[in-house]
Amino acid sequence: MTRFTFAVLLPGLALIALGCDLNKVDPGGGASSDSVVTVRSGSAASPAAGGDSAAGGGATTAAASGGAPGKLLGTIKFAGSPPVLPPKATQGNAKDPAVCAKDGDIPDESLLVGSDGGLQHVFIYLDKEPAGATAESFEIGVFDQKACIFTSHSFLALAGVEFEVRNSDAAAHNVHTFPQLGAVQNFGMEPNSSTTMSFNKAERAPIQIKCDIHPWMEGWALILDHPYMATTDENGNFELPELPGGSYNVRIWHERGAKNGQLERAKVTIDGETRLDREFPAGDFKL
Amino acid sequence: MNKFWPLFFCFWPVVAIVVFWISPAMNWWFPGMAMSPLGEQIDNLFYMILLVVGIVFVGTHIALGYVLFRGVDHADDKKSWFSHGSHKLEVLWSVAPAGILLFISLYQLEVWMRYRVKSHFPDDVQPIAEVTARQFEWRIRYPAPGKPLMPTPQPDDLYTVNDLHVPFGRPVLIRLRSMDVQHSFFVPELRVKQDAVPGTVIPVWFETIDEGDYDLTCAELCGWGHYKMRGRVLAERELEYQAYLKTLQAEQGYDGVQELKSTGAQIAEYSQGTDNKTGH
Amino acid sequence: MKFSDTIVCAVALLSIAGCSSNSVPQFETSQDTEKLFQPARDAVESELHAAFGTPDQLVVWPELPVDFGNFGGSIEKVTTQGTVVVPLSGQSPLATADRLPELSGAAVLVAPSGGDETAEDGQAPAEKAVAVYRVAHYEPESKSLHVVGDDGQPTQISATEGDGIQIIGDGLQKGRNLYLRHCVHCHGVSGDGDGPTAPYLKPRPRDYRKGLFKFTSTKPGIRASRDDLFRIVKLGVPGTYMPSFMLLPDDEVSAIVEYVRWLSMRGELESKLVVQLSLDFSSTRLEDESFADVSAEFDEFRGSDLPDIVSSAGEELSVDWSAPEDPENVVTPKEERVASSEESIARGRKLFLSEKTKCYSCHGETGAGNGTATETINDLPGQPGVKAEEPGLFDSWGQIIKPRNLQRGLFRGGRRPVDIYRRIHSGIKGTPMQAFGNNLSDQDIWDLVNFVLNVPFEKKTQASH
Amino acid sequence: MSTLSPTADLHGHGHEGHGHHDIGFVRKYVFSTDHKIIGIQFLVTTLLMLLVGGALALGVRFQLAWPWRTVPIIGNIVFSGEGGSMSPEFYTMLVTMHASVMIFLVIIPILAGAFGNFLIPLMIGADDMAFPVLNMLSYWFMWPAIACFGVSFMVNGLNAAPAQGWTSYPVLSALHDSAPGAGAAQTWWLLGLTFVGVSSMMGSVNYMTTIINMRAPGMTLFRMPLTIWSMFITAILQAFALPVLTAAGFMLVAERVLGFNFFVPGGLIVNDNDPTIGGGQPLLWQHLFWFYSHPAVYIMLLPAMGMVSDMLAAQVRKPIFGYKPMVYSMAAIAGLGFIVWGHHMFTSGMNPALGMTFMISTMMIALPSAVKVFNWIGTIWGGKVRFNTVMLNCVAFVSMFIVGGLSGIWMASVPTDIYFHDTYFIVAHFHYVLFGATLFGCFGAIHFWYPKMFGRKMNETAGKLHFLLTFIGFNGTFFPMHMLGIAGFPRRYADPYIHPYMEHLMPMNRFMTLCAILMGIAQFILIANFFISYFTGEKAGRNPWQANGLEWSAPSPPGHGNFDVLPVVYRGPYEYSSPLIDDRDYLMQTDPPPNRTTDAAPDQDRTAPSAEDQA
Repeated sequence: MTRFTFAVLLPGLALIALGCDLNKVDPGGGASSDSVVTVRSGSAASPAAGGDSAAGGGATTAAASGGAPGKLLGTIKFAGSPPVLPPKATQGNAKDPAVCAKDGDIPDESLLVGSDGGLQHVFIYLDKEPAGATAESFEIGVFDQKACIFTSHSFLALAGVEFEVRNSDAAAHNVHTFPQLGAVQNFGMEPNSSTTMSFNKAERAPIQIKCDIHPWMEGWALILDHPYMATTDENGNFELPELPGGSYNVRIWHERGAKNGQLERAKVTIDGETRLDREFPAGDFKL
Repeated sequence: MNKFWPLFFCFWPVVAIVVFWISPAMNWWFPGMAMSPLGEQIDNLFYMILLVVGIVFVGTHIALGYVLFRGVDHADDKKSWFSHGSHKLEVLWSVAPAGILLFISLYQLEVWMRYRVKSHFPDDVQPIAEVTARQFEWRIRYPAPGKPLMPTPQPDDLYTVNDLHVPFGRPVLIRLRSMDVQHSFFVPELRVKQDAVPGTVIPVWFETIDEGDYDLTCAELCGWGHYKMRGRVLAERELEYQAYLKTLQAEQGYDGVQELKSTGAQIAEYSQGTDNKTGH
Repeated sequence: MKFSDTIVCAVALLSIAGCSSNSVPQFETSQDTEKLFQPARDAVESELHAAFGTPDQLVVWPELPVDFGNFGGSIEKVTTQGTVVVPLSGQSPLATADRLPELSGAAVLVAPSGGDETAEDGQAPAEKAVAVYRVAHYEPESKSLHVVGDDGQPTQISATEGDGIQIIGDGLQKGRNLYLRHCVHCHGVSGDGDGPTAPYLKPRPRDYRKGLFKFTSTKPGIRASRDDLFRIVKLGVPGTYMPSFMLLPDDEVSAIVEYVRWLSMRGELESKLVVQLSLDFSSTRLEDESFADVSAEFDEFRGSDLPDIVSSAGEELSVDWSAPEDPENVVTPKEERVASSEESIARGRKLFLSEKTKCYSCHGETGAGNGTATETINDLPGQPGVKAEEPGLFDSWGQIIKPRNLQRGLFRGGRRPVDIYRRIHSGIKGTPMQAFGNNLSDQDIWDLVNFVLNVPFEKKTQASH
Repeated sequence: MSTLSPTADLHGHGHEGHGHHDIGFVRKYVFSTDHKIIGIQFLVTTLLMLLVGGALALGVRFQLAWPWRTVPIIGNIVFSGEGGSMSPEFYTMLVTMHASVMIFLVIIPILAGAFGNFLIPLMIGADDMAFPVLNMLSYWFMWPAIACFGVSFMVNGLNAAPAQGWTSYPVLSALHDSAPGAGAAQTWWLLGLTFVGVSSMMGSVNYMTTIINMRAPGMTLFRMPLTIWSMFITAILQAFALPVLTAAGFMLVAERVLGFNFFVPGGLIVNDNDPTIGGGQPLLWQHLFWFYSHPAVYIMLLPAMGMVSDMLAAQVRKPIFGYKPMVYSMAAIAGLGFIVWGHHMFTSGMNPALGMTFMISTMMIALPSAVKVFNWIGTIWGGKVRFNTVMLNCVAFVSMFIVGGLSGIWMASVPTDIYFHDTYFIVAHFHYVLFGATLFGCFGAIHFWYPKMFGRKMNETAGKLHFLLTFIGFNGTFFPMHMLGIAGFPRRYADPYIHPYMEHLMPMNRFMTLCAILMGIAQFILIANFFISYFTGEKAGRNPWQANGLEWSAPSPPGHGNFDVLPVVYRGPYEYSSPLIDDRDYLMQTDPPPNRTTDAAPDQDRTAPSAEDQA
């Protein structure tokens, strides 16, 4: 019996010892490594030129058999009665009361609906520059901070192009960007100063800009490498530069859009001056 | 066969003794010689006790083995030896161990006093650094070169981590603190160990008899990273030590514009000024 | 026999235990990727796998500026099939001559003619076609290199004199092994700062996948340099659970740093791809569209655009991660530090409390890190309009972040004047700490530095007055 | 009888009942008030816990042998993302819970709970404990303790189970943020500790009362078996030491839950929190804790000493060598045990003068231990030794206890302790005492009294095999720990090998781990033997070992009330090979004296009636 038991026992132990020692991966093992290193297959294949061609979205470029070139313009509306948003800071008890909200509360600009339902600060843009587009020069506005509000709340810029940033307040601000692809920027603006900045990469969607000193200060900027973008005015009207005829995917984006901000990816066929009028129910928004 | 078990019980002590015997050769022994005078005394004490213990161990096991063997022989006897014990023996084996134990305890009182009792510290010992243990590293604060170590941080203090430089050949004292939980300052080669108790500053003195770097570890469970607290005590010549402080000072004052002097340059510079002053 | 039966069972049990299959660490998919439409998610994962592999099967993407401890040289003569004479030289601190005999199995890149330009950095020439082999073995004395095919089969090496040879070193594996031993518990296998120990630590361990590191010597918008990461690993981050690895040998630390950079690049590639896909291929689309339609559209996208996106993302990565090594992008003061004096400190305090900088609004009038900004309730990061429950500022990782309490005299990014200068000059990346470099003069910044370094002793001086 | 036994009316019949009485299964076997059932319940529970603690220990050993490798079985479940390699806090948890389970749920209950309960009434000739209901409660208070420990595993996940060491020193154990395991789990752990305390306290009160009041006629104090003496002394130790630990535990709970400030000093910055406020003193805990936990070491040892004395005498057919010195030395150990706790704190920075006094007292406590060892050897001397499982375990007990005792001298001498404190030398030391001595004693006791518990003997072959494997595995596991300790290998290190001076010790650790696995396997043999023998073991009569104790005059297993007739004691328990009789070499305590002149008759007034019963 004893002999038999040993016969069973000892091989078992050997097995255990073996099993424990046969481990493939040895995290503890410092220098020793059984891990394979392979070179990425086709790594040598020369990649497409053009560093940041933020292509995507299956945006079909202009079809050759297009109609006449023309502008794309239209109106974006908020269907139904918009909710009343409380002001972000009230007069008197905001930070730096001498400067901020000194003549009136600071409104919440994240959903500004005009008298006839026109929705302000909606971004309308194309992913790619259409082939054969005659891109006229695009004027980037001044990014200003006035009365502790970013103006404009919705801002358009071209990647790699410098533009002016101004602080018209008697208080210091800082410009803190939250890009998805480009480099984060966060610099201070001393009172009544002006400087220039630029975004190093085109984005896929508008990005947030904040001021950490005045937490309510918030703006949105769309950075592309082509000028085919626009934002809606207080009546919800927008106008895109002249486009070659053909069909496009046009993104309609608002900061409160329910699906990553995107309200719709509209298929539009440009044939002369084309209108794109949309009305979005409250359900399409994060409220 | 009926002698198997007595043999078995004699066999294992032999193995034990053999293992102890070969351990130093197999490097299953102290991490190097004791590199501090106190450490040497501790080692001597260890070997002294080892001798006593060894004798007792061998003796008792020989006795045990003997009685077991005899037990086998008696197996066929009708009865065992009917004895309730021997008063003489009882007295003998109570008094003898008592003597030995008393001797041991008195023998090493002095080491303990020198190690811990403030009044028995070396006279010329000066605090050279404050070592603050925290999860899971040793933060070290030196005074600026030429200044004494203040109980509270000073603007010109020098800071480093896990790397305690000390001059060898003279007793040095560190003030041991803890920033969070209890740790223990353990330098095996120096045979130094002292808990860092939160809320108290404990003076620890030691003297290294030769230059070299000695591992510093934590010996009191201080959390999940207990084992990560790897530091070292680097004993170097007085000259290098002073120069090290100088480089540390320069490094600490580094403003990215003016460049840093190498340690070598520091030594050279320092030795010109002070080689007549320093004995080492 | 009952007992032996029991014993057999016991042994069987423990044998199984002993020999239980040893699983290997796995990279985790980020939550953003999880939100994608399933085929899109698969695409992202397969791209990542192609570009970076798994922890035990690392993939080298030669375009990336990662130091693999490569060896390089140009062929002197091609002897027999699969054997060439080439003097190999290390191209990085990780590639030391003593590793030469241990190269067996390493990947070999052969770049026809003028491959010597590869010797500058660890990158293979992108334009030229590169043949891939593996080292059978290398004899340093005779300089003869025996190679086999990538599949391990004997093969003809197609190369001529002067071709550039590059051998991918094992620096990355070394880094990986050390990472899995020293770092993984907190920073996680994929560098997502979510290892098993992470949930109990404040602040949370760094999530590398944004390619964002807080304490750098580089200008705003530039990644962390190797030196920065090296310094952090060596010195730790005082006041956090990032301990000092002071006593790890330098080459081990460099190896870890390389692996961390590699992990960051992997994470960045993932997030870049997700950004490209999330607008059009988020799983929410299935709510009102059929799977077939979306997947049809995705297949088209995958065929037409994805390869470009990946390769251009790779190029961006190589550009972004080479930039910090360029001295141009390192912040160096122009003027020497202003000696710390009563006046300088006073000027510094004035600046600290001024409207110009508004330091006090976060760090508080006494520098205790309790400014008003820490009491205001902010929107949750990334979801405007949604208020956080607790007041305080957020960092880019979505964690509440405390402005430094300067009175404690703990400086996470280092206590040298230049460190604090850099914090003020180019801010702390990924945090509300902003860059003042463009509206403060060196003089001003040094005054602030002197003030900040003096804050821990302020209270005493004030008390004495 | 009923005049003697306050419990007689409680179970409603005299001593002559043989267990056949109409109470349901639950009252009889689950919530039983019968000391034998309770003892067996304790025994089975603790054997179960032994397996749990052993499994935890194997986890520790695995990490030390193959650091960060895939942990068998659980690795892929708990740490799938990391490829199954455990996290450091999980390791510290293993260390902590192994110690907690082994000490509080195995060793203390198996000695006092299992054997104390089963043996005391049988050996002193009582029909049950003084307070049977209290006795039952003392068992059923083990389960809340076990439950609390269980909850502490689950409450915030395996990764965050208690991991502050079984000593759970503050500040680590006092602040919720100081470690993953210092959250709610730590509070549950402390509650569990308290329940164990309550359970042991009930036991000790019971034992003292029973031993003082319920001895059979003629059972004078110095006719008591050494087992009873040891149980008696242990009970006293517990009664005096335990309240301190309980108080300390409550203080720590109060500190953690109600924000009291006993142990945490001010100004500590833990986990990036604001500095702590308060003027606590961490050393206070250490003093309170060790004031219990050092005597606890003897609580965990003395009963084994007593039982081994009895078993040895029976197996060598010889009176115990120096009965009274044995008793006195046990008393001395107990007495000195109260004034040596400071030797756990030599490096803690307490007043060095205290260090000296504690050092001397600690040295002195080695003396009675030595005396006992010599007496055991003397007992074997000249006996006709039966080399059965019981004997082997007893000899192992003596031999291991010698090692554990001798290595203790290094701990007692302060300067060497400075070096050995919290290294593996300590680990080796207390494992030789607590496992090497106590557990081998228990294994012997299980084999020795099993026939009395279940009426059958345990299988000898399996017993010997179990002993052999355990002994080899044990020494293979723990003897090298001395070397590790000398090499300065600290305790509780998840990955010691990041320190260069320990790298070369990994092979040794692998060897130790293999031996530990061997030991683990061996325990399955014991368990198997224990349960299988219940059905297949060779039937044992009343006195299978031809031993002298009172318990052997009762039927096996004894019915309810233990003895058919009230036993009367005529002599001490160790009259083996007495020359008074020739036909056999043992003379039971109940055997009437062959000729009345030699043996003092028991005093008349107490035993008159039962003396007539005898006649």
